[in-house]
Amino acid sequence: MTEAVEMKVSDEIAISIQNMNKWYGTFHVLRDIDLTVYRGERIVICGPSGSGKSTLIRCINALEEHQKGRIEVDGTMLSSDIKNIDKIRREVGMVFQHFNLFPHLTILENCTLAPIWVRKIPKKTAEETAMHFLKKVKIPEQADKYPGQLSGGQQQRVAIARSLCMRPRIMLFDEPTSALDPEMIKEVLDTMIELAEEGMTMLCVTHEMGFARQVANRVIFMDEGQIVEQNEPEEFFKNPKSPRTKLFLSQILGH
Amino acid sequence: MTEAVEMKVSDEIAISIQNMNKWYGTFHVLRDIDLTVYRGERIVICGPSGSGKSTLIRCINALEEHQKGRIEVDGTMLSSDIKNIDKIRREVGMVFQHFNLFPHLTILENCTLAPIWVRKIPKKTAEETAMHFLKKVKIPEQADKYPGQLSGGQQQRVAIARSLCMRPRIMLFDEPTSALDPEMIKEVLDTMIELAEEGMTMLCVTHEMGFARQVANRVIFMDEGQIVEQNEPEEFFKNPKSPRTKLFLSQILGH
Amino acid sequence: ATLDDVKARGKLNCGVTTGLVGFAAPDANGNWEGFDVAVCRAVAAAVLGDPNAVEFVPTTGKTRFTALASGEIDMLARNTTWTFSRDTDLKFDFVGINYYDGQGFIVPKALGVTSAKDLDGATVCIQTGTTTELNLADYFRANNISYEPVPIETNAEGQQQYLAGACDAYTTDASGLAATRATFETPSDHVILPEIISKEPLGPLVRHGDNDWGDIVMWTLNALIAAEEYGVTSANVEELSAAAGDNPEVNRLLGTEDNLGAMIGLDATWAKDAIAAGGNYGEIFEKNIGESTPIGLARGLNAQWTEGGLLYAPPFR
Amino acid sequence: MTTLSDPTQESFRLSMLLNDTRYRSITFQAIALILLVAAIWYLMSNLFANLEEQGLNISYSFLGSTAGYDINQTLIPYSSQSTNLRAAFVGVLNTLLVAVLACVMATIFGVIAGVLRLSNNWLVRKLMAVYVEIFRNIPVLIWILIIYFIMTAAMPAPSAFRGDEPAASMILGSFAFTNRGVYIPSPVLEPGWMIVVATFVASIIGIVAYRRYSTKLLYDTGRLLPRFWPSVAIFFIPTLLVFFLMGRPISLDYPALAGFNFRGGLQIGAPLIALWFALSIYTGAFIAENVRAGIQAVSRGQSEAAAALGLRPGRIMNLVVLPQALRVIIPPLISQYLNITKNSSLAILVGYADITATLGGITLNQTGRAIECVLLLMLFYLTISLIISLILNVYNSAVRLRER
Amino acid sequence: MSDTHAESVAFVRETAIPPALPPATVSGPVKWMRDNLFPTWANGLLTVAALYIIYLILSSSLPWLLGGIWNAESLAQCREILQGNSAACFAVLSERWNQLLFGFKYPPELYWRPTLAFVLLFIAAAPVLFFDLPRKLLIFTGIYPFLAYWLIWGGTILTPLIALLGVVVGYLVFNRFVKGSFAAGMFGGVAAALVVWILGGMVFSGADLFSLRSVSSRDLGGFMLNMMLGITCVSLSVPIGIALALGRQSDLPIVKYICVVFIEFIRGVPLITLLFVASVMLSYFFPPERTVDLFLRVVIMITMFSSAYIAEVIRGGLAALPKGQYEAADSLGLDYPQAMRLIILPQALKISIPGIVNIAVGLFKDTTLVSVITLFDIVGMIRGPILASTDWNGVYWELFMFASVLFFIVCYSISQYSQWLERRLATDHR
Ligand SMILES: Nc1ncnc2c1ncn2[C@@H]1O[C@H](COP(=O)(O)OP(=O)(O)OP(=O)(O)O)[C@@H](O)[C@H]1O
Ligand SMILES: Nc1ncnc2c1ncn2[C@@H]1O[C@H](COP(=O)(O)OP(=O)(O)OP(=O)(O)O)[C@@H](O)[C@H]1O
Ligand SMILES: NC(=O)CC[C@H](N)C(=O)O
Ligand SMILES: [Mg+2]
Ligand SMILES: [Mg+2]
Repeated sequence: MTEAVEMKVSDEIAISIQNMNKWYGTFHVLRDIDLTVYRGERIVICGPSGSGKSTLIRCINALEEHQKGRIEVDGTMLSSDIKNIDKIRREVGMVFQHFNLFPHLTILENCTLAPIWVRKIPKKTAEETAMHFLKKVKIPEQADKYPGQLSGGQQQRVAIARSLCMRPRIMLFDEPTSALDPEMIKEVLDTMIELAEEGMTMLCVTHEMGFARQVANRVIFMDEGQIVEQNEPEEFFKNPKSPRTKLFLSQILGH
Repeated sequence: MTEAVEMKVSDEIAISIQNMNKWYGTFHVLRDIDLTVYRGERIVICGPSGSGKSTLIRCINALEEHQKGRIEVDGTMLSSDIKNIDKIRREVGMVFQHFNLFPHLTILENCTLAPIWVRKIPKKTAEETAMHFLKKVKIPEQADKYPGQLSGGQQQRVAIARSLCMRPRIMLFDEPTSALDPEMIKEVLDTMIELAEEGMTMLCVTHEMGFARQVANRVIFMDEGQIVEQNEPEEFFKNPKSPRTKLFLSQILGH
Repeated sequence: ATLDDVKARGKLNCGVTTGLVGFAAPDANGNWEGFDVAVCRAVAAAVLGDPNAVEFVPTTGKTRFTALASGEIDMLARNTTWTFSRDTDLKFDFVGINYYDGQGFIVPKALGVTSAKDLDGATVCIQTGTTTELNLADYFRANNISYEPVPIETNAEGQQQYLAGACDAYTTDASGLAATRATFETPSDHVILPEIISKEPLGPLVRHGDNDWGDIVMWTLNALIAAEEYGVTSANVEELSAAAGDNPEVNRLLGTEDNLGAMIGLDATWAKDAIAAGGNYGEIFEKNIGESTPIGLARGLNAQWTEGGLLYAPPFR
Repeated sequence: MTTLSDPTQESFRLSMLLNDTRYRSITFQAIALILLVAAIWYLMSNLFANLEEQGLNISYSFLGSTAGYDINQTLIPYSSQSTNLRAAFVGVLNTLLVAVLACVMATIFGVIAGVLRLSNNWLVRKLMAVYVEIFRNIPVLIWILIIYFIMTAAMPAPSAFRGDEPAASMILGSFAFTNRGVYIPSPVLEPGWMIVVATFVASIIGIVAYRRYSTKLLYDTGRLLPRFWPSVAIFFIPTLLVFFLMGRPISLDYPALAGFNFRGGLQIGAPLIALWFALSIYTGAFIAENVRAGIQAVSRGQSEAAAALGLRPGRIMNLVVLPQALRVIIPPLISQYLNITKNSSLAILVGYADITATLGGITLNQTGRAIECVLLLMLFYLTISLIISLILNVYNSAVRLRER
Repeated sequence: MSDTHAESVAFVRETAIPPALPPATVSGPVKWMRDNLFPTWANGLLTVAALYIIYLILSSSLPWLLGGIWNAESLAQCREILQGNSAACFAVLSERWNQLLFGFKYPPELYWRPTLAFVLLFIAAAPVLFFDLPRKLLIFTGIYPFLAYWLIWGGTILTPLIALLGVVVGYLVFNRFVKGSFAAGMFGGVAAALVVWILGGMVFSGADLFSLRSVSSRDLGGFMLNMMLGITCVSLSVPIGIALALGRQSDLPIVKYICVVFIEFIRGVPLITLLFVASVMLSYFFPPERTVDLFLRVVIMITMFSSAYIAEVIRGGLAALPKGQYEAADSLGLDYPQAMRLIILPQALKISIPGIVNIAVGLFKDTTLVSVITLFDIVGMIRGPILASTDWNGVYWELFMFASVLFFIVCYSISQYSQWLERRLATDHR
């Protein structure tokens, strides 16, 4: 493993979540979440399946509605006001586990769709930006193919590029590598590391502990809808405090 | 990792492949394959995706037809004669990447189906054998469940037991662990190691290099349909000869 | 041969209309009744000795000929017009005429129409696959007036369409019109126009080629007609057939003299059975469509030749 | 060498017919072929024996002889003196007419109902579910009959429009709904009409061009012009302007009661309407399900991804969901069109002169040529269905998602 | 590690936060109304429009329905009772009830027989439809067709008994030999069954045991006819459909093309033309001396029709199975018939059941088409004898509504079943 990425964390608050609660029907998914993310932070969220990790980050860009508490992203408060939601979504890019590329559009079109229609950027410019980011994720030559023609790893890199094309200030990743074959995981992780090195604020749900060690400056452990423990990666892995964290880490690092 | 398994290789030839070639349409998948496997050998086949590993071992039990060259398994020549194909398939067990258990049958029925219908063994006896092997893979208590109710690792162990119930003299494994979650890989590898210790002749396509080191007495590297290099594991990993092998090993051990 | 088939089966398959009151219609209990039905029963009685040994197969104008040609039915008694092409091209044999008819029109009285020639531009309901459909086209063309046909499958539907006002006039055989009108709630609101635009000799028919069978049906029909001529009725047929009487023709008819039955492969009592089934032609007529019934058809052309009509049974000898 | 050229060239043994993969398949196929031929031979020999016995033959000369019957609704000139072939042709056109009309209407019903079934309005959703379930679960034959009976029994006869105090009156003085059909004004063309029509066509092209232009503008400069209102304006204004400037060169011929029926205007016969409406509303229920399934088939991840990129719901629908849903919707839609065409053969129930009613009905009956007519009939439907599945295949291969 | 934010680091929660009930704004009827009826302005309008439509439908139909007359002898009498009010005349249903259900020629004193057969149908169908029921019940399902035949058509019990015996013997023989080779089992089974049938026919011909009064198939009618056609044809067409689907999947070109041509031909023509063939042409293809019962001919055509559609559904099921299942079966050394019988078909059929059920529903609805070739099914009864009779001429609504309700009940429950099954299979299979 290479050196841990150098950290550039500022004092500016990127995301602040206060006392946030969410229910699905009567099922209490997220309980009293308090979380402040500073600009430039790279946070890894882990925890057992069903603990609410996805739900948490989906609340941040309003893919899910929360019912109690406040979420502020980049100074904009998340409310049911469509203007605010739009504003936040432009600032926040999201990468999904299953890529969710648009299969009927070419890679390039995937990347330019939102800039053109949302940011109203001329097509030419949008394509240039897109090519720039495609180069960054190392697949400029695939620009005219369709998503179905790429491997999983390539698709995930396109998904990252697509988000980047909207020039977000914050990136959310929901298990970006868990649908990938082992060989492809590396490609994607490399891309993410590069992004981290450039100082992008990142929240990443992942079980790639190597990535967490190398990139994150904070690891958050969730269970049953709560944040159970958070700490610097070194500490987190060496001295997990809560017994639940211990159990989880022993399982995941076990073999 | 534990000690490398003690080797019991005899002089008897189990599989002999001579100058075998295969095409898909006009695409030349396997080129001039020559391979002799002695009884008791444990061979690991690795190589990049698409290099023809699966195709090779599928040719051995006639799941794919080869177009040139000869394959002899246990002294029986593979020809288009159904009798011979049947004979070979009885001698050769196969474990697939995606387990391919029969979801409509219980674990026990999965294991007894072929012995009853192919080997014409009375149901009682077949069930006893099946329980024996289920015990061996450490899941006798699941016998009456359906495959859908088991975890991936357990399913793969059932798949191994199912093959063993036919009392094959040779086992083929096609990436038996690559569809499994990390936690489950170990269970399956343990079972395979045990099998190896008992002196079963095994051909295994896998990228688990730990397993290769510990169990294999020969590692074969394939690329573009050819056997590029073969050697003892120690040598293979330490001093790969061909540059392609080197590249591959660096990638696969890299991250 | 058909006769053997029928005997072996023990039932006569007889094609009738799907429902035209007075000619062939099931009553509330599902028993078929009517003028055409009576012919079927008479044949069944003659052949099998049992007037109830009939399987009635309802046919529409469209399905009747295929049913007969394909052997599904042994004979068709479905107010079917005897025409050249049906007899020759379709390869059927008409064995006689049981009703001399012609095509007419019925219109609501309120329409104020008194002649078919006034029907210019009218919408006319018509059963498809019938001679009346062709006659209608000819008639309007010959008189150079326009109309719009509404083709329907069965008489029942024609009646519904007509009553609902979907067509101004309904045309079919005059007998059929009378029968249909009889079922109306207020028959007097509808008039049958005076024009009869065609000849429609209706009679039973069988497949071409089996002449023995054709003869049986033909002579059963003739027996019914002759019976009326000679005064043999369902009331006196038992008595007359008990012993030979003084009219040799009647004797031959009823099998008390000679054995005509044997000549067509039936019992000597075949004609007696046929007559006993539903009476002679006159009785059948009166019971089903005659003036005492709601349909109220006069004998007209269908009177015996002795009474100025056209019914004329060849001699039994 | 094995499979293809074996060095030990074993000689052919009889057992290889069953045991060798190479010969085995030939054996089975030979058996299948023999069985097939035997069956066909059996049926054919029966057929010819039967025909011979009844003195019948197979001949298509009846097609050239005079049909002798009239047809109430024809798209091409036809009279009772025309040939049976022409009658069949009238039937073909009528089949196609009702099929096309019903396809259009069914699509409209289906799309509306299908989209509304996904509405977030509970009441509307349930109402559409009721529509779909009721129409899907009752035979189309019953629907045709019911709707025909509604037409004939519930609508006024033309005579109801007559008299000083008519029981029924025309809507807007120009539309008459009677139990024999619907009468609507038909356009009467006077000199100059071409210009109006041309203007209309031009403005439709104009709308398309405008929309293209606005997209291009967006792509080029990032400026998004309004689309809806300009389109509406282009649709109406130029045509109306030209129409009045030219001194109204297109006038309408209004239906009026004359004699037994309405004369003038355009008549859409009750049989056509009943069949058209019944087929559309019945098939519409199926299409609604296809549409719903198609939209739901686009995984939620797609709209989530689009939303995460900041796209608004309307755009998500247009740019992401619909293009994908259409691929799922259109193939079953096309086979529903095939179903409509096939179900239109029930036209005889309402006296609509489609191909089944003319060739397969009246002609068959008047000429007695059952075998010939039914064969031709099948041939016609087979052709239609082959054409439709050809279209389907072309479509499928055109929109197939490119994969590795 | 540089400047991480101290306050956010090393957070450890000591106790679990208890789950709380959601705030009231998240649930409750008001929230429901707002979410589901009036989420937006336009949507509210839609709600109002929907309410208005519902009002229109109910206000026009309810009085008519509720005021319906159930006792009268004819339409005229109905009208008399109604005195100009408009309301339904359901009396036609009570008066012609039996005709609507059994046709007009089935002997009334024998109505109990088809009724009993109908009731038993549920017991017979249950184990097929619900996998959880004890498999032993399938025995009754096997017996049912023979029993139902006997009940509906009557005649001596020996006919169905011998037929049943033949099937049982055939099955036993098949079972005995199938392990050796499928072909042996198949031929042995068929041969054994034939022997039993022929012997039975010879021994018992003319014997007359437990004879029920026999009813000819011309006399069947009404809704009973629809049910019989539907059930018979669907159950017959499943095995044919399987054979066709396997044939179409086969890599023997001739077999494959025979199946393809057959399937595509049948699917390309409307059912009604096939019924024309049944009523007009089919008897030309049979030996001259033998005319086949119209009912049987219709059954043949409808079965062919539905088997082509079912074949396509099953083909879908076969295609949905992962290739691995075929390969696993192969690699265990199972031969083609074994792999199909033991591995592939059980799974493929299970997947196909919802599709087959949908075909069955469609087919059941299509049985009404037989009225066009003058069989008196329920629609045929309504269009023919009932509407033509003087008494009831003009009662359309009530009759067609009755038929619609019958079909709706049957079809809707079947399709609900199929949806239930689909849901169950979806969870069952993972
Ligand atoms: N739409 C929904 N309706 C009801 N419950 C839901 C919904 N989505 C998720 N849940 C439940 O909420 C809980 C948290 O789900 P979430 O997807 O956030 O878990 P996760 O931590 O991301 O798990 P994983 O690692 O499996 O992705 C789970 O118990 C899940 O079953
Ligand atoms: N049925 C087929 N038809 C045509 N080409 C095929 C077929 N199956 C496999 N191939 C091609 O043959 C080549 C070898 O395939 P094979 O599955 O043996 O590779 P592999 O080494 O097992 O790869 P992996 O590690 O991805 O399983 C690949 O390029 C593949 O695309
Ligand atoms: N109305 C009818 O059904 C019969 C019409 C006419 N007599 C014919 O034979 O064609
Ligand atoms: Mg998750
Ligand atoms: Mg492989």
